[in-house]
Amino acid sequence: MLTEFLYLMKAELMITIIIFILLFLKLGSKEMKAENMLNFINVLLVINLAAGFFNIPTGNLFGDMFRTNELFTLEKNFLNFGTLIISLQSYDWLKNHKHVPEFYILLLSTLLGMFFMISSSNLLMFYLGLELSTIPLAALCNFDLHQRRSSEAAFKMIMSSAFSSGLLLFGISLLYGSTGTLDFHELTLQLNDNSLQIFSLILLIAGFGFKISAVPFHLWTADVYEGSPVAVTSYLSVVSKGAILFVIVSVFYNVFTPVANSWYNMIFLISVATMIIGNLFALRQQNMKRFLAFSSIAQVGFILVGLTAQSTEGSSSVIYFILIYIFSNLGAFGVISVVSAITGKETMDDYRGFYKTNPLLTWVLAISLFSLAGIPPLAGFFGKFFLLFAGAGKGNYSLIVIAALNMVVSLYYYLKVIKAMFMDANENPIEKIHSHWQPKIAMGICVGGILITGIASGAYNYIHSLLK
Amino acid sequence: MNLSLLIILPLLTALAILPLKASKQVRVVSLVGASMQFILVFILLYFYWNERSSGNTSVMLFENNYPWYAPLHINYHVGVDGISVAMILLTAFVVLAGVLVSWNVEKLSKEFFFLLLLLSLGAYGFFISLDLFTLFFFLEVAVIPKFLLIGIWGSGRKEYSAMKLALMLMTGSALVFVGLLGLYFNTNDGNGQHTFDILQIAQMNIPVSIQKIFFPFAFVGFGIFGALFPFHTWVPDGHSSAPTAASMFLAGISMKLGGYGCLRVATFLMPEAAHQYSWIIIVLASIAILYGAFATMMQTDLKYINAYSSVSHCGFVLLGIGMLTKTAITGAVMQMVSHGLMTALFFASIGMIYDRTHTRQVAQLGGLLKIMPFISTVFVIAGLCSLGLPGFSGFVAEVTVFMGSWQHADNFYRIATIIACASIVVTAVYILRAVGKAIMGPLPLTAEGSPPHLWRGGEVDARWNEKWAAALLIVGIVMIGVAPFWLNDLVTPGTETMMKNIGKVVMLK
Amino acid sequence: MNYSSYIALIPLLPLASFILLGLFGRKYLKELSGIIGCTVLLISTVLSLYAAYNYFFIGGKVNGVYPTLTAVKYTWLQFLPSLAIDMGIILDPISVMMIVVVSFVSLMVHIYSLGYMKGEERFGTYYSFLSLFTFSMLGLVLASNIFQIYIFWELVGISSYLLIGFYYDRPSAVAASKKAFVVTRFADLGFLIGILILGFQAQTLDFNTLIQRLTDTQSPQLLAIASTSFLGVSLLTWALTLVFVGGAGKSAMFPLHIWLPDAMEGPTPVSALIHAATMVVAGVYLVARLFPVFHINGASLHVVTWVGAISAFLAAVIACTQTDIKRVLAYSTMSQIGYMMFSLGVSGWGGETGLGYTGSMFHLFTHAFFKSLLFLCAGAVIHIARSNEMKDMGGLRRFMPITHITFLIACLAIAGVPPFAGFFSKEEILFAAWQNNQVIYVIGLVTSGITAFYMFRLYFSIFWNKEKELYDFHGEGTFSMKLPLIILGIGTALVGFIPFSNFISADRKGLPSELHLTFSIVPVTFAIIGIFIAYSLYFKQSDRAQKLSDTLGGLYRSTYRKFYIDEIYLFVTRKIIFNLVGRPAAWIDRNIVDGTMNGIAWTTGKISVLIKGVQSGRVQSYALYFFGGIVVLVLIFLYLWK
Amino acid sequence: MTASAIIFYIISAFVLGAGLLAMTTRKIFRSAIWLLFSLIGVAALYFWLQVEFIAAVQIIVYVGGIVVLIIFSIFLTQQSGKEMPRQSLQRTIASVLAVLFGFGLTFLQIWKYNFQPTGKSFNWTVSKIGSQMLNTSTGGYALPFEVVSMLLLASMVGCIVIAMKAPLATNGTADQQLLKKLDGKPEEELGITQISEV
Amino acid sequence: MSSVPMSHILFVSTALFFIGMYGLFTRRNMITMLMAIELILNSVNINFVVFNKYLYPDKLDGIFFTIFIITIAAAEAAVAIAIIINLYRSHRSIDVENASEMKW
Repeated sequence: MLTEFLYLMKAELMITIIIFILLFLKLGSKEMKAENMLNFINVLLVINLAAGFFNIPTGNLFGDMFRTNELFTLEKNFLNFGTLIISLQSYDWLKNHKHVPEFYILLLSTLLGMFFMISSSNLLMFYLGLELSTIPLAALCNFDLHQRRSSEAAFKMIMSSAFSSGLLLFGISLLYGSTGTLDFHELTLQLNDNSLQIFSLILLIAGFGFKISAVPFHLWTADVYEGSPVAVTSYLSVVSKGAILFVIVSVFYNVFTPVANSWYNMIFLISVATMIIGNLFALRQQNMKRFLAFSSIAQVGFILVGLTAQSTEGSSSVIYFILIYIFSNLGAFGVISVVSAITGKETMDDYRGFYKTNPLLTWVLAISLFSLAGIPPLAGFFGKFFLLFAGAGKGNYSLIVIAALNMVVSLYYYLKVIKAMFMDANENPIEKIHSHWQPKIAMGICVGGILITGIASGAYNYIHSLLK
Repeated sequence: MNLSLLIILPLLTALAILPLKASKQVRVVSLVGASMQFILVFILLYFYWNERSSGNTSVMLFENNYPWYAPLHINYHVGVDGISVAMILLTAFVVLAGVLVSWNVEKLSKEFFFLLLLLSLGAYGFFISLDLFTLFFFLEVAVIPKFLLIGIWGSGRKEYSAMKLALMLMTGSALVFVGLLGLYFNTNDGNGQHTFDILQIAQMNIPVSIQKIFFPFAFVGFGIFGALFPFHTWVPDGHSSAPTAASMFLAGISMKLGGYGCLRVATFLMPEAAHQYSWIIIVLASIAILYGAFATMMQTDLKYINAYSSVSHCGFVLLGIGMLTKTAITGAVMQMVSHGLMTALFFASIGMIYDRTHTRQVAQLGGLLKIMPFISTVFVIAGLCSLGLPGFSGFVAEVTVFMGSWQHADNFYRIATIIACASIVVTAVYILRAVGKAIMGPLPLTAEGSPPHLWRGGEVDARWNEKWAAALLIVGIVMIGVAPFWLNDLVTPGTETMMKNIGKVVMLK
Repeated sequence: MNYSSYIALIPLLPLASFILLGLFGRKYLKELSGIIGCTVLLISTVLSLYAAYNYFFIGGKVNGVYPTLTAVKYTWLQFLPSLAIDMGIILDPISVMMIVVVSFVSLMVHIYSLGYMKGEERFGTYYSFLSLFTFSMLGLVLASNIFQIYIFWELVGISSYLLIGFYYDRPSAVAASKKAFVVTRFADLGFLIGILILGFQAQTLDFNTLIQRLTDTQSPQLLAIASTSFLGVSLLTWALTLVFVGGAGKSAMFPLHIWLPDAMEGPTPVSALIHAATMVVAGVYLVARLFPVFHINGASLHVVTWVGAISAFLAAVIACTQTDIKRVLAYSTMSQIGYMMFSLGVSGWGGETGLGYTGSMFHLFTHAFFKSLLFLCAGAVIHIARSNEMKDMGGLRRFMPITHITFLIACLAIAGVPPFAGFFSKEEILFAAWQNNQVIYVIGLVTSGITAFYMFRLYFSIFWNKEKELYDFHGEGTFSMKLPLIILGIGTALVGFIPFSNFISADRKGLPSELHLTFSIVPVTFAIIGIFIAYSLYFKQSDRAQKLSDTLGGLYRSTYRKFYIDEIYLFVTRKIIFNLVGRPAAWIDRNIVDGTMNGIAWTTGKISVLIKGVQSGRVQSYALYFFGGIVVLVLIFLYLWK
Repeated sequence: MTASAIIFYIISAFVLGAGLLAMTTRKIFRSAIWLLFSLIGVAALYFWLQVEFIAAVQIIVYVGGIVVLIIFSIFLTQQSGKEMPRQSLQRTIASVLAVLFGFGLTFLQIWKYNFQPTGKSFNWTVSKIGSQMLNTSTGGYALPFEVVSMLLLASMVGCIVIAMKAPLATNGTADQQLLKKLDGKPEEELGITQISEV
Repeated sequence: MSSVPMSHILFVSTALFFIGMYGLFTRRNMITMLMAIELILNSVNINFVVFNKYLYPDKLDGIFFTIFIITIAAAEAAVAIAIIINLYRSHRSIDVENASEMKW
């Protein structure tokens, strides 16, 4: 029992152990220098990430409260990877921060919550994982402690999430009332297309939609992204979103199969709205974080197109896209994070003439944005292609046409940033940035990932084989 | 002959210039790379002839087929037929000339050449692709370098133009994308499996109702690249704002991606729909030809003149494709090659003129023949090719299109052909106006009564690199113009393959 | 007999010279280029003469007709199994005659230019252009394929363009060159469409086959083309008329003649070669080449006749009022070509009825001599007078005796005074017209009188009248300029005696040459009257001419303004094409087509601004929207969708 | 109508009435008190439903914990006496409509589903809850228990970091400088020290 | 007990839910918004308990869910209050309208 427990919950236990190590470090008498602390934490995170790739377990624990398999492990590895990258990128910001261990405790708690959420086979565990991954995150949003915007963001985050989890809970309660079970397997057996279940399904989708910021449940996103520290923003937009998407894929594809028709139509509508609204708002944004917030909303719209496929291609393309999205979005956030930490500049105007002073960073940002826009040969192209490809497999080409045209709109705003950086003149450009080597490594990994993941088909084929 | 070399070589060159510091090294390496491409393409041509003359009649030669995304039936499948070889040849010419012309780019030269090489990679990849996915992949690869080239190194309203170009081309590729997906999901290899493979799809019978839905997507999508009326408006702005080499690439190669795509994907794979919609294509192409020509007549900027004339000339490509006869399609391919070379030459000479006079306004120029005879001669030659003078490639291509179009006995087709023919007069008008004003005539004098200062002193006429670039393109133009039979022989087997598919529906003599 | 070995050299030698001089003439071969050009052309001329000798006298008739030989034939561009552009050389009486004319006149001009263009900055370029022209013209006359003729047709046009615009820094030269090219291009459009119709109907582009198929009354192709009609006119008429439009453009027939007078902006030797002797007769040659087909289609032949006659008359009238000597010559050229045209038009097939064909070709032949002579003389005159205007000249006979004599010979020839060359050819033409169509005959007759008048008006004004002071007289010209004058003068005097009809006739059988002396009385009388009037008006300085023009008033003015045809063209192009087609097209493109594209982008942006209020920053509104979203979903999926 | 039903309706009316008042009164302290009553009412409902354990938890956690926390925070933010600002009419109307409509829609679904009690007896004991809570096998809730404990830990850490009076960096951010300019008071005077003023 | 139909109990919970929602939409004070959320969670709790007791009495799923919701509500409230206090420090107000600096 114990060995099985240690083996199956390896990933979660690793995180928990790190959390406790940090807790003891904090409580320990001697204050550690922030730099040393960060180096230490990053080493831990690297170990954590590396451990995920060995001895991939499959099995259930706690009477089916927890299950794991190769796919879940892969997904957790993605999240671990994202967290590590974010951690590396926030080096310049965190080294001046007073509460480094707390930051990581909260961050890793949310990660733990996501792991449980991914591994959940039960609505209760799912809900707890969701809350565990949300509430500390709201606190994290406030981690620029002296910034009004940071507090505002945190407030908006906690209120919106509480509201959405209230609705989600109401939905779950109705689902429980109509099926009598919280367990996913039994739920599948009990589900039929009656209107109360559809109603609770809508509430559930709203809850999910809140987390992945799908329109119209997205309104908190931009404000929270803008106000939060960059590290948290990138975590929100990549890791948190990715985790819930993993859950959505497994829940929708495995649990809600009896109501597949209904959720297909809902996701279809939401996806269209998300793409369009996200793009329309992104067009006008000046703040880079806010801009990326809307762009990530639009990206979710595309992901939902893949989700509508209801096929192996659909689920694998979603998971594959999240991997690419981690690379691309973190590449972009990496640059913004470094620039923000060192100069405090965050608006698009500040980025004018960026190429003159920081060519390398500009290329990192440009490549990331191009990847987000879906330009070959970058990974984003493959990601988007497969999403829409999967969506087209369902035969609903109107969705594909809308998505394809939305890609054009999205290209416009990505190119706006590119234009600002490469073409516009600026009398007062961002000075030459000298960042620590850790953010550089992180950005390098992201760019490498963007360049390789698409061309080399291994990642997708592996995911596809896991889902078959 | 491994076709992938065509992709690998530009890639390696591009990577090789990345670590370089001095712009001189960058140039030299790029030039070496471009020359190697050039030689490689001729080796390819040689091998191609060899294979064909030794009786190899398979549709595509030098095929390579590796699974790429196996679960999605996406393969890296390359191969060439005569049409592709012709387009590849064109690319090699334009790339080498483009690199030569850009020899004096000082601003961010490393990035400049990197992007140029990336563009050439995209073009080669596109032309050798036999898999719709790779085709699409390379089609889009070529978009962003254009944006950057125009936006960073361009002139005039460069940001606006760059953005417009990028967005319109992406709209085109978005439509293409939908078309490709629609095509894919309606293929069936007998085991219920779909495929992206062009050659396989060509063997299948896609239901006509499906074709009718997705043909417009594919055709209009590629048509936007190929300046299909009314989606051509990126052409004037894009071309006129782009730096010289980028203009050459845009008009010389990039617009050909569209034409080639219309042919290889839309028409070849969906012949029934092509047949049904051909009248629309013909109407649009005829409008583009004549209307483009008339619009050109009113332009005052040399680059706009050439850009609009490209709209008109590319109309011939689409007209040829729309006519769906073997000769017309051969003509369309020839027109692509010819227009590519000619317009590249045109832009090169305009670029050289602009370099020295800092204006492209026809009204401000004059008498250039006196101070820069070489450049002026190049300009005139490009102009003459553009107006379809025999001995240059333009004539051969246009005449082939006309012949192919006239093959239809119906009055509708004939009138379209006559409209297209009529453009040769208008073309003559605008070309000769430009030549007459800018190249000939008296030198405009400044207020002091002397020729403008900028025009004198230093090297006014072409430098060695420009001379080589121009000579290269002229050789290409004349090679086709004087001895078109080799191009005809090269392209015809390709068009015959096309016709096997198209001929299923269109029974022509 | 194998011709190909050297026939091909006739056009190819000038081509080689063009390439050589074109590439290196500007820098390296500048001084030598004249010599190179002349030498090359001398060889070509000798070869042409040899070919003619071979063709007419060694080869001779086969079965009583001169054969059509295809000396060389390469497939150049294969369109369809039956349709291909071939590059070939066709030898028949007219092509052999033409190569002689072209190479000979060209040689003369080459030699003349050695002196005339001496010291010119672009001397090498000039010779390369001349070579290009000679090559194209030879290629045109030797073409064995209708598309081949079109190709060389265009090349001739471009060399004409380049040579007219040779003095590129003169705006008038630039404008003239452009006009010449565009007008002929417009005509070529007709030619091209005509080719398409003919080629596709006959299922061939080869001249021999095409003529054979379209003349054989049994052939299905002829039946098809004659029975198919478009807008009520048979396809054959359409095709031939369109082809003739091409010919009319090149040959400056009314109403496409407007480019020719302006083309005189080019160097005078060029005018002599291109715009007098060779290129402008290409249209005549084209009709002659397709004459068997024209012959069976009366309607198109009528068009040819009337266009020719009107042009001949109109040009002659205009020529009377012009003061620029080159323009006078230009109009006279147009008038003479009009003769050739209507002569073809009135021609029948064989025997006596075919006299028009022979006459036309004969006139083409003699015209080449005297008209190039006239131009070269005019060149010499202009060289000395440093002006083109008649009023700046007078009494030049003293200074330039050779020019004077040769000019007089040429004038007599063109006026049709026996025994000079023009007399013989013109008699044949008029005789043919008399036989076929008296109205045309009258027009021709009157025109010939007017011709005599204006030519002698020119002659007297230049060489007699009041003597003008010449500031810098350096002698009549170099030997290289005089030599061609003398050779051509002798030629003009003598070529009329060639028994032309023996060699060239529509049916290839040849005609016995005879003179209709009694018939000739009337035309010669007309010519003498014309000369006399000119004598009385212009021999001495007087105000009689001025008075006469004043009396004629509006008629004179409108003639002087060339009947306002240029203005009409200008109106059509500037006002209608530019303002009503070009400008709207450009406007529509920028504002409507492009405006739509920009409009889409603008609308998107606008919507983006309009909906920004949703993102109000208030978390309660967010919650409200959130809940609203749920409600909408519920409504849709529980009530509407089902 | 049995007595139990009458009790139920009384409790329900109390819960809803207090809840409504809590959500509408414009005095914040009263609002908190009404909330307290409403929560107590809910606890009463649990008693009525004979799940005394939950009722107890409800009272302990909500009444004893959360409401106290809320009241403390009201004091902390010195809002107790003030009338709260009125919401804009537009928003109020929109909210009322949304809520009424939402309620109608939701309850309609529940009504239509027509839940029918099975009539089986509901047997639970505290020990059963306890043993299940810490059971690791099927039906056990040990894992959720652990997860929640992690959540509580994380929340605690978060609260401490956020609510702890953070020492200011020497050069204040733009926000703080702006704040100082606005009300002329140094930042230190604000915050927890002012509880006594309430 | 069975004299009260289930729908009546569910009516109470639903009504409580929407009362909470009304509060959330309209209260301009952050703390009262928090209270609204507590009401919402309570209504859900009632649902769970009712369903568990009347429909699925064999297991204790609903009861447990309720317990965990109560716990989480406490954690959530704590964090929210911490944030509100922090916000109050910088804004000197707990009016939601003032916390709308970031928009559009």
